[in-house]
Amino acid sequence: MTDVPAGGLRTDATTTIPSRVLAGGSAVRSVVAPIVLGAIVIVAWQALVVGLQIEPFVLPSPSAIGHQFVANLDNVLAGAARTGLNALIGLVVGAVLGVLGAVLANIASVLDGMAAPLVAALSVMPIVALAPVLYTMYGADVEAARQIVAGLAVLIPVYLNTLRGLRQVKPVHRDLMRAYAASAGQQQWAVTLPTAAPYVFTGLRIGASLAVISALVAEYFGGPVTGLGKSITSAAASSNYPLAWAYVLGAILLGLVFYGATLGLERWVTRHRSS
Amino acid sequence: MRRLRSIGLGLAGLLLAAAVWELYKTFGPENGVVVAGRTILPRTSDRAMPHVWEMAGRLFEPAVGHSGPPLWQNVLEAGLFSLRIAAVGWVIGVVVGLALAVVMSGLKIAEAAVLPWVILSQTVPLIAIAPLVRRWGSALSTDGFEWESWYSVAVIAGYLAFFPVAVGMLRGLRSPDATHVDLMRTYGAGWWRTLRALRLPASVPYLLPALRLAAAAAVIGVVVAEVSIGLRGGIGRMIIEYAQAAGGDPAKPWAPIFGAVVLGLIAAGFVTLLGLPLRRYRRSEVTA
Amino acid sequence: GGGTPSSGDSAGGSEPVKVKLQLQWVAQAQFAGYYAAVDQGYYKDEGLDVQIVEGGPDIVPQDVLSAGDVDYAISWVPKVLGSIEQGAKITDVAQIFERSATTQISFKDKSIADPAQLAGKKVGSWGYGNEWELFAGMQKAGVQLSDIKLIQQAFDMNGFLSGDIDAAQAMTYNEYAQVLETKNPKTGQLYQPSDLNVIDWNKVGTAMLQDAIWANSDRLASDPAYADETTKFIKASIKGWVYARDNPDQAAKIVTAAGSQLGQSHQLWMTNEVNKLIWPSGHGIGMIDDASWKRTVDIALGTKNETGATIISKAPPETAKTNEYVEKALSELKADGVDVDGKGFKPITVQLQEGGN
Amino acid sequence: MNETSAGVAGDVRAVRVQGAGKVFGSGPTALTALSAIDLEVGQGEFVSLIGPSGCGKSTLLRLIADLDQPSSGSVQVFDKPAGQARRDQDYGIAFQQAGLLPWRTVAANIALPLELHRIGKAERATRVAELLELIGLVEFAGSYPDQLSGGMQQRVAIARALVERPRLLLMDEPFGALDEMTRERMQNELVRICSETGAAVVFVTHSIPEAVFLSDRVVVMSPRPGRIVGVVPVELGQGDRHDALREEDSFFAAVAAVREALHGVEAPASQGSARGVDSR
Amino acid sequence: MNETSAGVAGDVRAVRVQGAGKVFGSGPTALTALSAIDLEVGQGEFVSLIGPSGCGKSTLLRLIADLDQPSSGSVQVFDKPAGQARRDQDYGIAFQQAGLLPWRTVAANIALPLELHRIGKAERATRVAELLELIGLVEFAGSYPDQLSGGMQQRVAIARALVERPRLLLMDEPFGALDEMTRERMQNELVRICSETGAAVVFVTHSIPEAVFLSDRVVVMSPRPGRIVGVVPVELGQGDRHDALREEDSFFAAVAAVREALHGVEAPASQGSARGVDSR
Ligand SMILES: Nc1ncnc2c1ncn2[C@@H]1O[C@H](COP(=O)(O)OP(=O)(O)OP(=O)(O)O)[C@@H](O)[C@H]1O
Ligand SMILES: Nc1ncnc2c1ncn2[C@@H]1O[C@H](COP(=O)(O)OP(=O)(O)OP(=O)(O)O)[C@@H](O)[C@H]1O
Ligand SMILES: Cc1ncc(C[n+]2csc(CCO)c2C)c(N)n1
Ligand SMILES: [Mg+2]
Ligand SMILES: [Mg+2]
Repeated sequence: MTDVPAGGLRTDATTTIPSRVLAGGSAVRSVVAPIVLGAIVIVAWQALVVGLQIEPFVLPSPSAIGHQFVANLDNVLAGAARTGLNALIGLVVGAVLGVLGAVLANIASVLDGMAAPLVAALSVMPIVALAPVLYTMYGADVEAARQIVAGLAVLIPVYLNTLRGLRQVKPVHRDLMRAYAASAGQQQWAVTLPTAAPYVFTGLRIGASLAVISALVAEYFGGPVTGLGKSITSAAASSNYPLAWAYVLGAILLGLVFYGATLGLERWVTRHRSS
Repeated sequence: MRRLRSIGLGLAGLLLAAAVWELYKTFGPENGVVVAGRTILPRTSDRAMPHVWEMAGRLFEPAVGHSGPPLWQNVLEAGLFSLRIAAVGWVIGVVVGLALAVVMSGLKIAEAAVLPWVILSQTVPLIAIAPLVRRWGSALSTDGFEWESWYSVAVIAGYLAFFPVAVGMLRGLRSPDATHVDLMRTYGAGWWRTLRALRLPASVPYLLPALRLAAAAAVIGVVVAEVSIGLRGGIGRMIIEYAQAAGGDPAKPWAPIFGAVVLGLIAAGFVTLLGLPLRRYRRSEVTA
Repeated sequence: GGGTPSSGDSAGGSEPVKVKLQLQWVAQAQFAGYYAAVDQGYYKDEGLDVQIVEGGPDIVPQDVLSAGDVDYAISWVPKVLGSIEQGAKITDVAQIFERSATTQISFKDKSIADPAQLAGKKVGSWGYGNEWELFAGMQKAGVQLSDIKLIQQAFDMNGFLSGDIDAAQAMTYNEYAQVLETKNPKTGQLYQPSDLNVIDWNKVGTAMLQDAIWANSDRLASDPAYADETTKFIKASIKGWVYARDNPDQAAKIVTAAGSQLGQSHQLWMTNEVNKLIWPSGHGIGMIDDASWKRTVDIALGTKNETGATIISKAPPETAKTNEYVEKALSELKADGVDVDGKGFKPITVQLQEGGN
Repeated sequence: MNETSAGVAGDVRAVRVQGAGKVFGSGPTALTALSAIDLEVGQGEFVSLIGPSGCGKSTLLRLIADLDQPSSGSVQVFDKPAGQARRDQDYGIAFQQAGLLPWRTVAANIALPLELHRIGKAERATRVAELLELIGLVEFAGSYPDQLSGGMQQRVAIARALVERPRLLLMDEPFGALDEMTRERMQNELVRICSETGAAVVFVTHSIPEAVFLSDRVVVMSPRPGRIVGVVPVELGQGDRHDALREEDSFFAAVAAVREALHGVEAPASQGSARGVDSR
Repeated sequence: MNETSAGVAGDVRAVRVQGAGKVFGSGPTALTALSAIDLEVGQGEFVSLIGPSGCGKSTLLRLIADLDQPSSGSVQVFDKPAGQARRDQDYGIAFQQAGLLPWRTVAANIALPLELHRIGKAERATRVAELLELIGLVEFAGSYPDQLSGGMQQRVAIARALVERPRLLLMDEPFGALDEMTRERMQNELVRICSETGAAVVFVTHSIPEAVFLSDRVVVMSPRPGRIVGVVPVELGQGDRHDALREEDSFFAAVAAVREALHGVEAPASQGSARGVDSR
């Protein structure tokens, strides 16, 4: 009935780029191309380091990093587990609070208005700058401050995106609910929340890698000596850059796991939506 | 009217937050609310939660000693210092982000190859990058050109800022309706003309939020990088320095935090101003 | 830029040679001697135009030095030993601090008077290579790392003050003072030294050499101008430290004027404590004591961290240290009548104020 | 303006709109969308609303559905206030867009009103099965809306509107998005469904042939402020419409009559002639 | 399938499609959208394409516009390959949605093709003024698209398609989004514009009355794989169509003829009868 289907599909596939990048789509290209590019970069990097005899404190070679990664796999995994757990707790708590907050703000615009300055402040501030005061507030001997930093980093994108999503309820669906004389609660679960779901996931996806980074950088400001962040800095402090970058590699992989997991969850939950 | 209401509500929200802070500080347990061994709510000591008026009042006392300019002035100066670097970082990020987006939007294969790495780049902890950047920067120094520390900070800010721009602009450049793209083809317009006449204008609604996110990211990058490499003069270094006084002067470490917030708000506000002349590009087509 | 301009017209002496010094932390009285030397024109007298480059948490001075970005760097010996094993080619040319300033402090009620009592406690450390004396002391007392809960200390001492850390790492010149600048809520007065137990690694015997001046080994060997300049640099720096010893008030003010944000009483305290690390000097300021060096190397070889790693796995190369330049500098200074031993050094008494003001 | 349908006086009306008006906004920007609307729809009667864009057809339908409140006058559905009828679920409604919930299967979409009204699972299942049969989508029960064509989606929406066996169906351009061929097929099915269930229908459309083909009466409305300017009774093979009718002369005649009424509407000068349609 | 229009042999054709086929994708998911299409459109001739959804009307139009390439066969426009014609700007095109650039004023939208082809400012201004006159939107020259009604937007799009005086107009359901009344008005205007400019038109539509009212010939297509299954020549007051035609018997007869051709298409069994249309 419209003459856009062909183009329509095209635009849709690209307007959701970040969510469609790491899976699906034209599978071959989206998997092979980045791997090929990555391989080229790594080979060139290795050649550069070996060829120019670059010192490891200027640029460690990929092979050295890989070697350290394997040699210290236990430590990397242990650190990743701890940092990952903090990030996960932050992600879950931040996401739950973000969604709840957005639901409340959507129901009562007064709350929305009152939260506005705090949300604006949190969305522009470096959350990690809060780490020092959070350690004082929650204790330097527990992981709480790191989890809160991660949680705050997740809270804001989830809150903002969810709020946006909650406001996407189509008038026709709202009318439908009214026509069925649905209660406020019924409206929320039958229409409002499912409508917002893709937006919640957009927020989550942004939040997922932020959670890892934030939990990690928070370690930098103190706390129990357990995670990847601490390992990166102490390896770097002793000039063992290949080891430091082995931990960084661990952090990158951890971030990708988080990103991939939320992306997968998103795909699964929203698998039946089309444009 | 609407504005007044939102300002009023915002103030009410801030007052409420302050009231909650003070109420909790007064009635909350000294050691925080601990549930199953986990601290859920913070400690209420003066060290952990200074009174709101102490945090505010501290801004009007001298930074060190009993004379000298009030603390807020130091924070302001540090804020402006960081803001300048953030602005440079923002520009770097915007230029790089735009370039990447244009390349990716033009070449599917480039998008497929590059975009995952763009996302991946943001999972690298800044604290690992900061010293490297400084070192590489120094390697660029020649007799005529000296790599200064603040360049490193700006580059790191750019490293964070380019991401929202690249992703947002890619969406924006891909946002024109298929009809519009077809139309340009019927006019025999090439890649460059299509970019100028169609894709760039169409991307404006995506560009502005991306620029705002980039501004916030640049500020974050500057603060973290300043901490990391200890660059003097900005908010980040102030966080380290004022922390040393945290024991005896618990309200003091809050000052750079407020500074960071103001800094971010100024940066975001500036981008909003930038958007004003572009308003006409934000009209969305209303179909019948 | 660092490195390149050192050679050339140093002989002529008309144009001062540009020299960069990398500190290992931000401006503070820990580095009073260098700031004093700049302020008093001692470097200029030697034909050097010294630019002091501040450090930060992620700046590794020895790497900045070996990368050629600066000409000299200040760093702790154990931290550098690790870097040398990783390939950094740098040399300790003057061991300014003879004693270690690192301690582990705890409130009296925790009863941690010696390293053995750290077992089962929450023990603070900054990491970043600042932890080795602690680990060595524990190892010596038979306390394993798995026996304690190791906590990374933040930039502040709140973790200690709040009781999250039982025994905190404290530099005598900095964090120890930070605690004494804080009000004890029980008494309403500042904390007193009598409230604290202090484990001093010098006394335990696991002290390691700290602030030293490091120079680029390759350039020392190949570039006579640089070698010459190194002597001059050490000489002027020592004059700066002598100035700080004899004029602690002035030295503290110079550091504050250089941009340190520390309060006045704190800065003075730091100057005084740092003086204690240097003076009186056994063999003359800057001389590397063989026994201390050997102890430092032995600990570096034998102490394990939480991942089971030691700082170094084999003895450092010969090029890691030399007294050649400092001896030259000392003899020139002695000839000028400068007291480079400070045998009669008497520390001053500093009254700390709340918040260090 | 004048409501001339006969044979429905005395008994309960499916819809009774009396002197209803609707003003949106207030002050200088107020917009009178509807003015002095009188409309009655008998039980089992099929009434179409037609008129230029923006004349208030949807608004009128929304007043009947109690999705908006009239600014003046009254709206009764089965002799109850419209709000009461809504809460009693006396009507089913279908909009221009199918308005299916994309995260629910076809069956779950049809079951939605039943779920909301806490109908038991077993009963839901039987009822949904009946309707899937009716709309001919049994094998699509487990499909999601995005796996259906537009026409199939529309049928699901109609099933959803019918699932609670309403005695009144409100439909706002339900076939607007369909291509002509699918549309004609859907029209045929709607006719069949209505005759099977005996429901009254208020049907908004832009298409004159559609209105004529489906309706017992076509109500023609004028542009803002929306008023009823003509009612064209249609007498095609009453109650037993079939495709062939579309090519009969009486069909074309009715089409022409509605077009004339409409065009009269468009040029206010010829309003007199539009009135004339009433008397045909 | 067979192209029966007469009187255009020998001279230059606006469009000549010969044995064109289009397959989307490849392998097992390949989809044959068009198959063995032969179509000629003479200069100044108005040809409509009609057929069920998905039968390939848009695809055919896109082949002519060189927005897609045929998988087999050839497409010529004014005796040149389609790609050459596109680069030579031999045609103007209008899509279902107006497709105006929202950040450009009405005047700037109309001027867009001229700008892209580096026509001087002065010439642009005169030409835009002419077209604003033609579409009756002179006073809206400085307005933005979102300040126009759907019908007005559509007229701007048509002006844009005409601005370079193409000898061929390609229109893909340009009135699809309009309500019936506006649509009829637009049809009247299109007829007027075409007769003023003498352009040939290939017009895709779903609406039988629209096709009949506008065209010299109506080309009826079958569902996938799209083929031409009938061509209905229309002989209404040739070249001088006006609103009253819509109520003439010959109009209804042509409508019925097209409907029959179409319905024959829908049920493959009756394909034979659909062919019969050709011989009318
Ligand atoms: N919520 C609203 N607020 C303000 N004005 C409204 C609202 N809803 C409708 N209107 C106005 O009321 C008038 C009637 O609108 P309505 O949607 O009923 O028209 P319609 O006849 O259904 O038109 P269409 O054929 O385009 O669907 C229009 O001018 C419209 O702009
Ligand atoms: N780019 C494409 N890729 C794959 N298939 C396509 C593409 N474009 C169109 N098709 C398919 O080709 C067939 C014909 O499509 P086309 O858009 O030409 O139909 P149409 O007759 O214009 O239909 P409508 O009336 O719905 O506009 C359809 O089955 C469609 O799904
Ligand atoms: C990340 C970090 N590193 C070191 C210290 C402590 N500190 C401050 S000055 C100094 C002596 C060396 O300059 C030391 C060890 C800290 N608080 N945080
Ligand atoms: Mg089409
Ligand atoms: Mg409507």
